[in-house]
Amino acid sequence: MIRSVFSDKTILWAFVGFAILSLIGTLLPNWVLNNAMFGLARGLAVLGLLLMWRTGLISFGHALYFGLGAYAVAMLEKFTGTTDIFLRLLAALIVAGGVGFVIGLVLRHYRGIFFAMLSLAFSMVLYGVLVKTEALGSTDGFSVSQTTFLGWRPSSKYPLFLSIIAICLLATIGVQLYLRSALGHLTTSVRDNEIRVEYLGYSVARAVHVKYVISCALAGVAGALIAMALGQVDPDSMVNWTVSGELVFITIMSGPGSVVAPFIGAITFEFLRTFAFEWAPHAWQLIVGGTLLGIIFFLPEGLWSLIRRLWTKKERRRDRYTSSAGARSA
Amino acid sequence: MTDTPVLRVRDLHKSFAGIVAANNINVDVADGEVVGIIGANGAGKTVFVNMVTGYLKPTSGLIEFAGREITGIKPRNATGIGVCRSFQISQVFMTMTVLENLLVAVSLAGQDRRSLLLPLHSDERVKECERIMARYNLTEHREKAASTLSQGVRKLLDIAMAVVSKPKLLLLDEPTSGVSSDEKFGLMDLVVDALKEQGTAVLFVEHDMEIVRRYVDRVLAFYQGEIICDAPPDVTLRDPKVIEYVLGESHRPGVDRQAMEVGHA
Amino acid sequence: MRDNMFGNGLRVVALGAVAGVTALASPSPADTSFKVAVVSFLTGPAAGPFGVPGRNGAELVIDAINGGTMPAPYETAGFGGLQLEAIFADESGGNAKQVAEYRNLVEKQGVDAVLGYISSGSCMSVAPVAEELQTLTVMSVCGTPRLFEGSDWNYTFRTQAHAVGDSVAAALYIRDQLGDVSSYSGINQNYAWGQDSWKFFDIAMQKLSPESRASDNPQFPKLFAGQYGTEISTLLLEDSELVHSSFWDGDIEAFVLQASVRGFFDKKKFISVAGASAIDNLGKRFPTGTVIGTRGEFGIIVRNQEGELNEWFINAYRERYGVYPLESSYQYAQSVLALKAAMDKAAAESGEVPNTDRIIGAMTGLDFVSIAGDVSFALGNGHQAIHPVSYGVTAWDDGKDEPTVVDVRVYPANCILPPAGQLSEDWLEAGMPGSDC
Amino acid sequence: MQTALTILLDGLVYASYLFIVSVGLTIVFGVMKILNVAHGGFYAWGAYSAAYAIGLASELGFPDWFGFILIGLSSALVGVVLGLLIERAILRKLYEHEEVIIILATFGLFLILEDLILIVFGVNPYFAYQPMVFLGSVELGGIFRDVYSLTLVGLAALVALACWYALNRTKWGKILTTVIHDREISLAIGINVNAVFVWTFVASATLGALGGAYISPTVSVAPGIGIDVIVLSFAVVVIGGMGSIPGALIGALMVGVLRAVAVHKFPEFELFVIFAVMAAVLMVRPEGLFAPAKARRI
Repeated sequence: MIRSVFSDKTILWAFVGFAILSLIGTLLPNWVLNNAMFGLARGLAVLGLLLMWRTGLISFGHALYFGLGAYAVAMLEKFTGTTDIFLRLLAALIVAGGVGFVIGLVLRHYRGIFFAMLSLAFSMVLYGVLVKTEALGSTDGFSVSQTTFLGWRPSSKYPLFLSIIAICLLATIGVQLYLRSALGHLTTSVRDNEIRVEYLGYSVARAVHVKYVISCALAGVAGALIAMALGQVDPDSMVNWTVSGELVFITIMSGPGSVVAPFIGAITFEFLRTFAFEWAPHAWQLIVGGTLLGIIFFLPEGLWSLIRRLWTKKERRRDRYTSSAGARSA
Repeated sequence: MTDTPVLRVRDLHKSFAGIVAANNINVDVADGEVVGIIGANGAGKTVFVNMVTGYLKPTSGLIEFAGREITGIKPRNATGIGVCRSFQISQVFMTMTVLENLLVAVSLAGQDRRSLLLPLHSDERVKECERIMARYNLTEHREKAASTLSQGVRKLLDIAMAVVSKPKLLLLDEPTSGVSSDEKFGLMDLVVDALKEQGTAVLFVEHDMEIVRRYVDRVLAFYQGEIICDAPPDVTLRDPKVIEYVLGESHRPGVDRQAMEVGHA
Repeated sequence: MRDNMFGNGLRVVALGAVAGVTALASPSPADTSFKVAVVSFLTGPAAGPFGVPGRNGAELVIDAINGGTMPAPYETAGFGGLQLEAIFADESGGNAKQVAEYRNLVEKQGVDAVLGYISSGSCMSVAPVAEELQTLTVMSVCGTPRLFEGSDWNYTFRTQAHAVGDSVAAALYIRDQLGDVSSYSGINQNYAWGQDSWKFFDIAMQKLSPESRASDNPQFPKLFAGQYGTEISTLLLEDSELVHSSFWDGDIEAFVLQASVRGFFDKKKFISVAGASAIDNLGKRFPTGTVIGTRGEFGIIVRNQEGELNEWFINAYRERYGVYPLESSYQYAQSVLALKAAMDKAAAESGEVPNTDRIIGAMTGLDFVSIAGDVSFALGNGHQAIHPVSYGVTAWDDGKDEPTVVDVRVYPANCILPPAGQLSEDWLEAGMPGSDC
Repeated sequence: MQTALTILLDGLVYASYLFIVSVGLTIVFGVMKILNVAHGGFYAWGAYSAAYAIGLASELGFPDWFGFILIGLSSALVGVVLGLLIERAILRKLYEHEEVIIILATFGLFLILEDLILIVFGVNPYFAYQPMVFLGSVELGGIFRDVYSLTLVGLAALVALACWYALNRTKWGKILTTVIHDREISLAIGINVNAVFVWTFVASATLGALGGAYISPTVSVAPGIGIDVIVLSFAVVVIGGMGSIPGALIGALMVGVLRAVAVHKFPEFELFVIFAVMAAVLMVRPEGLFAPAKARRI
């Protein structure tokens, strides 16, 4: 079983990549570590959006689940004082997954622009409630205390960093296995031809629903991790529509090519934003927006296609050298 | 073989906003029988196919499959019990390869839902797909994306996907439309042989009378939503009414065809 | 295949290491300078009335102290012998972004201390991170008392007295100057500062003017909402005689403009706790006869007040920036002065270059002289400053052709703020025991 | 009774504002099938340029009423320049892309427009109260109202009438209706669809800018004013039916009045109610209250 899992190149790659990241994490200065944590966590939400995108659906409301995950952490602490990472993640997973399930019952019948708009509406309902309710912190949100691990309170960020890496790795493997499975292939199938899927005997609504709930749960966990890494939740940077837009932006920037693309894209985005903000505080949105247009125009398959292009070029070059040794079919 | 017909249709009626698209339709189809459906554009052929496979709900009437009522059944449930169909415009997964198309079809046809979580490309499934590809002459197209296939090959793929679950009743909507004339007979030979082997009863909508004459046991002629003749081909094709309304040049305006056909929905 | 994979893997490591080293190699602070990030709103609706004047106030005083050109008692050059190197950062974008920015300032830019913050939201969210990163943080403007009530911060100080003082002084001024008002309502922003301001004002009014009746429908629009047509209608429909507001940024200006056209200020008495910046920005458009506060002895209220430091500040500020210093200019300057006083004291006590721990030791419980009054860190275990709060009424000075404030009353700190160790709300509910007015 | 009247009037004023802003959005969606996030950018640019021009005119000693002319001029200028530039240089090259990609591209454009404002106009808020002060106030239903806000209702009515007239009584309107109905057929019968797209987009951008320009005298024009407007106008457009002008009118009225009721009676539901209605409409009638019904997919 394990062997068969690691026979998948993407999984092996992800494993190697995350392992290296966790090792060099000890060497990195804190601000790089922070940005990496934000990037990885956001990448988790983008991974969920990737699943939807492959199904042909773009949600402009995933900030709803991102925010629910983050606020689940904050509210859990506020009402029970719990700061344990497992309980925090569990809370986020249950809340985001649960709400995703219920809303999914409606959304699974929608496609295209209607899907995007209805998900936007649901997320803005939560935003509207949060900013106007004093008990929920209104526009201030809440501070989130440092995360504990079964009672242990580490003095550095590194254990949290490791946990985030572990979660991202698990999610990557899980989603990759899912995409390889017959059910997972229903993403492309549903996007290509819903009628055929129905006539093959499978409920399209159900296929969409399952993927939606998975992506909601991922976004919820992502929100929880950001809340823990940052130490703060607030509606404008967690639930507002701009956050949903940002997530979709990173999805497009990453490209649909691979389950590791979201992490590469999200980390790139995090550093792009940090540097743009530092170098040009009045023009960082311009830089981000310009990047978005550039990607749409010149790199429609996202950053991943760039990586793959470099990779295949090299492979081709090597093939040329080694082809004399034996017949290697295409 | 039992006495219960595989398909029994009684007094089927369908109207769209007052326009009658199907009226007083009564049909029995026996196991393994091959039945052709002919009629001018808008005569109600596709509406009939859509009703039997659950895409449209009849206004009134009864549809039975192997003795079990299936009126208004959902398409995916129809597939589940053994009523499958192909489409006038091929409904395949355009961005996927022929093999992937078939793999998805094979995996969804399996009874064990848990196996859906296993990798799509399992050896067992790939082997089955290879068998199907060999049967339908698709092997050479195995790794091509469906969008790059010719109409005829795509049609074959469409039909092959419809029969992977080994249905007892198969409805083919214009299997040769859009297929070049030199591909036509080869395609039909393949399909009809394969289906006869499985013992599947076939209903197919067809415009090409040569095809009809050559492959069917019986012909249903549709005109303005009604069956005006139900007999073996040499009887039907000589029926004066059929000659006037179906085979003649008169393509009378019927119900808005686009609104009812799956391919355009 | 395998070789290649690891080859690439190594390259990733190498790239990562390069990135790490470059980051670590950012210039380390020299021994003679002390790097401070000054955070205020540089963009958004709060930049003009608060952020930029605050930044300028800090910049002016920092430069003067570095150069030794301040009047007494801050005539010595430098901060405990160190030159203060300031970098200016933007406070806009919400609390979560502020926390991320704070981490960046400390961990990436390597600042030794952080100074500033206008919004209560920023202060509340930054304080725990300051603790985590063990970085001295001096807060300048934010007002919510929650900051030090319920939490003990070691690294965070606040040179601005909290909102209870503003609210009690407001209620006192109303009683003293306007007589009894029959009823009052409010329009406040829906976040910590606005909610607290209204709550404390309400309790203080009940205690000080018990016959006065509070509206059951005070308005809480979202921060930076910008359009208040409906809220103004609601307030106009009510029969309350007085309207309280703690609006402070561009919101107060928008509100005043929209309300004055509708005759709001002819029908209602209006008390603005923190809106004085709008007086200068709106000029004659700002209604005269409005009760106004500056949350201390700051800005327009002390514009004509004598005193070497104050006169120097006003003149130097006008010379450099071309306009009068606003309240936030005073508030930021006050934070810089607290840092100066504490660093000088730390240097004098230890005879060494001050470090974070020594500065914290020196600042805790410190009494120091601000631009236009005295300040002492008396609350929050010596981390929360108290100082007097003034209120007055807006008027037009025809002689100078500029706005002014008349009928100013100064309420001393121990009159309007709870004694150390007592929670604000309990103290207010108990009828403000020990208040010495 | 007085309260009811006040709520109605507040709602009407707010609805007028929303309508002017959203009508451009819905037109572009109807004709070009683009949900244009950058519309918020046109709004912000309209507000800034009008506020800047009014402030400048006031300093130069122009009379206060001149502000109205400046509002019209600056929104036309913003609409034509930005609209032409964006349609020609960016959107035209994206028509073949998926609709979500186009939405995202307009999101990128919005971010760019936001920062261009900071670069061009700086960070300080602008005040352009002269036109509002010029018109003074009037007593209606027991309380004073500024006449300027009431003229919003008139302007909205004017915009609605103009749209109705242009669509139903002019040759351009007939062409537009054909394009809305079927792009392929329009091409086949020789309509220059590209030109239709350009002018539709410019008109929509002008309307967006007009919304911002006209509201600028009543608010402090500060960075970020375009952000909330976008989702609000999305809500309006979705409630009424994407692409429908009468829909935008009904949507704006619903959102305006509901918000006024909320602010007066249940302030904490102010935002909630708007988006709850948006979600409810999408659930019950996804095409909006005023668009012809279409079948859902499966």
